[in-house]
Amino acid sequence: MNEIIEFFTQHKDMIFIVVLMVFVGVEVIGKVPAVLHTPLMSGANAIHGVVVVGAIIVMLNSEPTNYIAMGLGFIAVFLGTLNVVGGFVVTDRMLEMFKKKK
Amino acid sequence: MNEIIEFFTQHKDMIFIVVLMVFVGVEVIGKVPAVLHTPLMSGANAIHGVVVVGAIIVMLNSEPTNYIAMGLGFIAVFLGTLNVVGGFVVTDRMLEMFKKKK
Amino acid sequence: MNLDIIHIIYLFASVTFILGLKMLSNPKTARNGNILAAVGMIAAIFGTIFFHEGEVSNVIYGLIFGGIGLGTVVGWLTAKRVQMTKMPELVSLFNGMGGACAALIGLVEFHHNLDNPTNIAIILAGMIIGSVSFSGSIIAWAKLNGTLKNAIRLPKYNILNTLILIGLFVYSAYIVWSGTYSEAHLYGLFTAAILYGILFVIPIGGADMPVVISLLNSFTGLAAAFGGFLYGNQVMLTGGILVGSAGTLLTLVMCEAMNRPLFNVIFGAFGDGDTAQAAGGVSQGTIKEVGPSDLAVQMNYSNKILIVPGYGLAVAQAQHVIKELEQLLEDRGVEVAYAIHPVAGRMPGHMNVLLAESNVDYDKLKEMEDVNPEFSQTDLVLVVGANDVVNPAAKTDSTSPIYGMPILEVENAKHVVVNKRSMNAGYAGIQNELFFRDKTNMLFGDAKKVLTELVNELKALD
Amino acid sequence: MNLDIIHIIYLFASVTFILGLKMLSNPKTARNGNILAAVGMIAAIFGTIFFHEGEVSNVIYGLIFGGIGLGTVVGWLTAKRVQMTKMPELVSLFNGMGGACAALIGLVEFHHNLDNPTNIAIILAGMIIGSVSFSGSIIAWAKLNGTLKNAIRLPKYNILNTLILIGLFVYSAYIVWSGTYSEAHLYGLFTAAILYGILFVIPIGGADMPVVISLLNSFTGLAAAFGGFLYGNQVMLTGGILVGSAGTLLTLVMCEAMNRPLFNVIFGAFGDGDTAQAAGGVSQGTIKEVGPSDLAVQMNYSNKILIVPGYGLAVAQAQHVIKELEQLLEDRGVEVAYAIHPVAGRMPGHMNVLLAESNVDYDKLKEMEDVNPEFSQTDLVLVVGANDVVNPAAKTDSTSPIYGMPILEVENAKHVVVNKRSMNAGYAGIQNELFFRDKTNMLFGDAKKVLTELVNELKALD
Ligand SMILES: NC(=O)c1ccc[n+]([C@@H]2O[C@H](COP(=O)([O-])OP(=O)(O)OC[C@H]3O[C@@H](n4cnc5c(N)ncnc54)[C@H](OP(=O)(O)O)[C@@H]3O)[C@@H](O)[C@H]2O)c1
Ligand SMILES: NC(=O)c1ccc[n+]([C@@H]2O[C@H](COP(=O)([O-])OP(=O)(O)OC[C@H]3O[C@@H](n4cnc5c(N)ncnc54)[C@H](OP(=O)(O)O)[C@@H]3O)[C@@H](O)[C@H]2O)c1
Repeated sequence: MNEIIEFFTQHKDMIFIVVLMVFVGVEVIGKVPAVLHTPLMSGANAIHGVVVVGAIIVMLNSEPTNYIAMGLGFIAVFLGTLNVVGGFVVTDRMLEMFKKKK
Repeated sequence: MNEIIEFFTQHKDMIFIVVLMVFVGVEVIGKVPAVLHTPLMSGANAIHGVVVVGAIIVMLNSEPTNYIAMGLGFIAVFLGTLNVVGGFVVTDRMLEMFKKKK
Repeated sequence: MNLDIIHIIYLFASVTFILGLKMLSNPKTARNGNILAAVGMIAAIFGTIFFHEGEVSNVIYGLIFGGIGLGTVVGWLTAKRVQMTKMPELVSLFNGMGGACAALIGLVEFHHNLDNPTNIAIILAGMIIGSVSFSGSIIAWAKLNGTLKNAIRLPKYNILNTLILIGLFVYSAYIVWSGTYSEAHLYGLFTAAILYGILFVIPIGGADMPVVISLLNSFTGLAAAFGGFLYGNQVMLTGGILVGSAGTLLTLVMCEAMNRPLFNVIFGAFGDGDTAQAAGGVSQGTIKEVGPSDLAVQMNYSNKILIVPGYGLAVAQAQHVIKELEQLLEDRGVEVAYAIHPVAGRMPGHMNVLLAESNVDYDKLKEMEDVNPEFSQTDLVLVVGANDVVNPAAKTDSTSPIYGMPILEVENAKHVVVNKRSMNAGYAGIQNELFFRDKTNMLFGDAKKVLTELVNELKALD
Repeated sequence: MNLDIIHIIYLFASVTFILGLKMLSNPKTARNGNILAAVGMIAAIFGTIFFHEGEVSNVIYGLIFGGIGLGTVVGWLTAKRVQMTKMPELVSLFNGMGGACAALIGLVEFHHNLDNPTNIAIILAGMIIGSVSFSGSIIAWAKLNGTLKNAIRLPKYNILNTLILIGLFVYSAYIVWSGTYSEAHLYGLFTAAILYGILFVIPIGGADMPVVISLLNSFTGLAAAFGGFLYGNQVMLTGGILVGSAGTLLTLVMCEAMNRPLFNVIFGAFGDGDTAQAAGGVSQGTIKEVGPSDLAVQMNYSNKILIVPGYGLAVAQAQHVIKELEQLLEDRGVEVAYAIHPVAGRMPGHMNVLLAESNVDYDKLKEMEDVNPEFSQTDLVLVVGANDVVNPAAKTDSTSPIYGMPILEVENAKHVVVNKRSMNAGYAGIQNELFFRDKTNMLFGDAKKVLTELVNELKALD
């Protein structure tokens, strides 16, 4: 129990950010028309590609001799970028379709 | 310039919380019916009464010989509590009125 | 006991504030939302006291609980005793107390942070905003209360105010950067801030006060947030910012509902007593009067009557008489309902609150959008102390200051009777062409007095 | 240069994510919202690289830029080249890549945090969630893609899955508390997580995949957030949580639109190929067929035709033919519009995306609520590859699994023609009474083939 409280205290700012972000996430969606569910999902998919930042940090911190770490890091950067770029581009294409309303 | 960035870095978690909270505040209101504007304002008024926590902290930290600080702190606690209690009670009374819909 | 538990309590309180405010913006959950936020507040306050680290003398505990006890009793009693229609001023007063609390915190903490310029900056910011909110709220209270009748305007007050504001900035920036943290400067700044709060609110017309109060409300929130930043106190920070941002949005929403930009409210375009008086005298044609006895007969033979309440109803405190009138008419088989304009009165929901006080059935209060199509099937519309909200100029005259505001389209009814005391203008300070129309009859006099007569005449009809 | 500037960049990026997502939920701003979030992402990525503290060898820079470059080219090309109707699978694939990225980060960071149990817990959590999301997404992709045709169900798969899930928990808790941070355990856990992802998704019916993808999407968000927690990296934390919470809500919203609780989706109630097949054969009466030539004549003499597209239209890739049909009919003075059910097809907005591809006028796509009252004035409804969304059982049969789902009320039209390949059931695996009604005619055959014939017949009419 005390360990949990201690963990909480040490990371209290982070935890606040998490809780607030949950509210923001829920509120931001609100009432979205069914037509936009897929693009929205796809856009959110692109955003969690931010995990690539973690992969970059792994690489930046890795010893230039630790080949396994570097190899895995490289793959992680590649996959993360795939997520980001593919995600945004696909979303844009979907939305482009909807644009043709005139 | 560098000082600002340094300040930002030192308080980055706090600043994140502030920014997220701004979003939450704006989103939470959303579309509120005109009838509820006044109770909502009044409820928000009660919530900022949380400033009384600051007044309590002032008191808790003040030297038992620093009479000016203690005097001002006491007044601050009193006024803050007034804000909190009065705010919530008035809001409740307003909303009670609306309740009589059946 | 692990004192760190306070952070979990603070998180809990912050969440109740957010959820509470969210619930407050929905009629069904509003009351529970208020209670939820109150629970969080209680937890935050007592958590702060009980999970404090370090020795605290009994005197101080005594003072804290004394302050809380006194504040609770006074706050509770005032809030419970105030009349429904006086609530906006009370909100303003409580808001001012919060501002004062923030200012006092700043005054005390200043001395403890002389070695830390960042903290001094934060403290001064919170102190200034709190002070402005305090004095501004008191003025707003006095205005709504009637203690302070007219808008007092120093010559070139806008320029003057802007100069003071800039002065406040420069002065505090100077104090922070120069490192001259003297008592004299602190109280100088404090006084200047108080003064600015007064001068900021005093030229604004009394009818704009709800908007001003809402603005000052978000100021106090901001002041609380600065306190939170200073102490690294999460619950003050989140609570303060929440009110600051939600309050600002609410202010804008209220302005929008009145079709009046915030800029005009602050820097004055109409809404001050003078213009209203001036425009009030101009007549645009002939008017027809009607007396209570004739009106009673006419009402008796109507099938459907809509009542349009306005600010005058609140001024005259005629909410109980009007309920009696409604009852009498219904007993005679007349269909009666109220047409509520969103900005009728002087605060949002003013009419709802007022009529709820006299137990008017909620279902009888019809909102503008729903009721507008009904006027054409209405025999008689009784406008009681309303003016701007039924002014056709909003639709027809593009030069009118209220042009574009949606109005209650009473002119579609068969007959319109308007009760007010004179031909004076309302909030917007403009004449109302409706009063000169063929189908309009004026019923002059104080709403409470005249309606009481009307009720008596109706009773005498049997 | 002050390296701390990265925190400002991260704040900026977080704000773009929030605003971007907000804008994405409004048709008018959606596209700009996506671009805004992309700008923030670019800032965050390059900010991380350029404002990194400490020496970094050129090899590593090379690898980073190599990875980014390769990822950009591959991602861009795939996204640009994929067919409109294959987009859901692509989203799933990209989601899996994000999950894999999170898992790999965990695998590497594990070794750097052997002295810190809290970090190990965070790392394992992120790694497990990322792995589940990765393998689950790949299975979802294979299912939507058709590579993996049927729902494969091990005996008692629900119990099995729950056991594995509990096992994962217990195993990782054991690792963290016991402090046995060995390579073997790490990869054991990794393998178990991958396995769980597969077993979690594989029993779920292909048609439920959009919901599953949305769920896995929020999983990946969560995994990213754990990474953010580990590094104290704000942008990963906020971005991840944002997607985690918004994604969860979106999943629920999607379930609601299909009138299908999330629990049923995961633990299976209908929607797997087997039941569909089984129920498909049962006939409930006699059906009437119509051929393309007769239908062409009938259409030619109609005043108003509504087209109800469904999943079959997407399967048959008949969107271009149907546009041609619409054009031909309009040239002949027939009023044609499309009635779009919110969950027609296999992903929300499926029909809109599909029809937009063939340049169907946006104004011709009518939403369910708007179009339902129109059916009674419609001469002919052409249902193309839709089934559940026009099944009257949703309104009449309270035992039906789709009971309560709002449907397109095609039975109010004068004539109904349904095109599908057989009498097989649709997604819900239930028979459709509509097909046996008096006013219904069946037009059997693959949508693209049959509609092409129909178009040719229409052209031949002149
Ligand atoms: N609701 C809000 O949130 C809010 C906030 C700020 C401003 N406003 C503004 O306030 C206005 C509200 O419109 P409204 O039609 O309700 O009020 P109004 O236009 O201000 O008119 C009120 C009328 O009531 C009459 N009156 C005053 N005392 C009376 C009494 N004792 N008995 C009978 N009549 C009396 C006055 O005429 P006599 O002097 O001739 O009697 C006056 O013309 C709008 O312009 C709105 O924009 C609203
Ligand atoms: N939109 C979403 O977000 C979403 C997501 C998941 C699930 N769902 C569910 O999916 C269903 C959607 O309803 P729906 O009416 O669009 O589809 P449906 O009920 O699944 O029916 C589709 C019909 O199309 C026919 N078909 C298949 N291939 C065809 C082809 N090449 N040419 C002509 N017809 C063909 C099939 O019959 P034959 O085999 O006889 O040809 C089938 O009965 C709902 O139950 C919904 O809850 C929707």
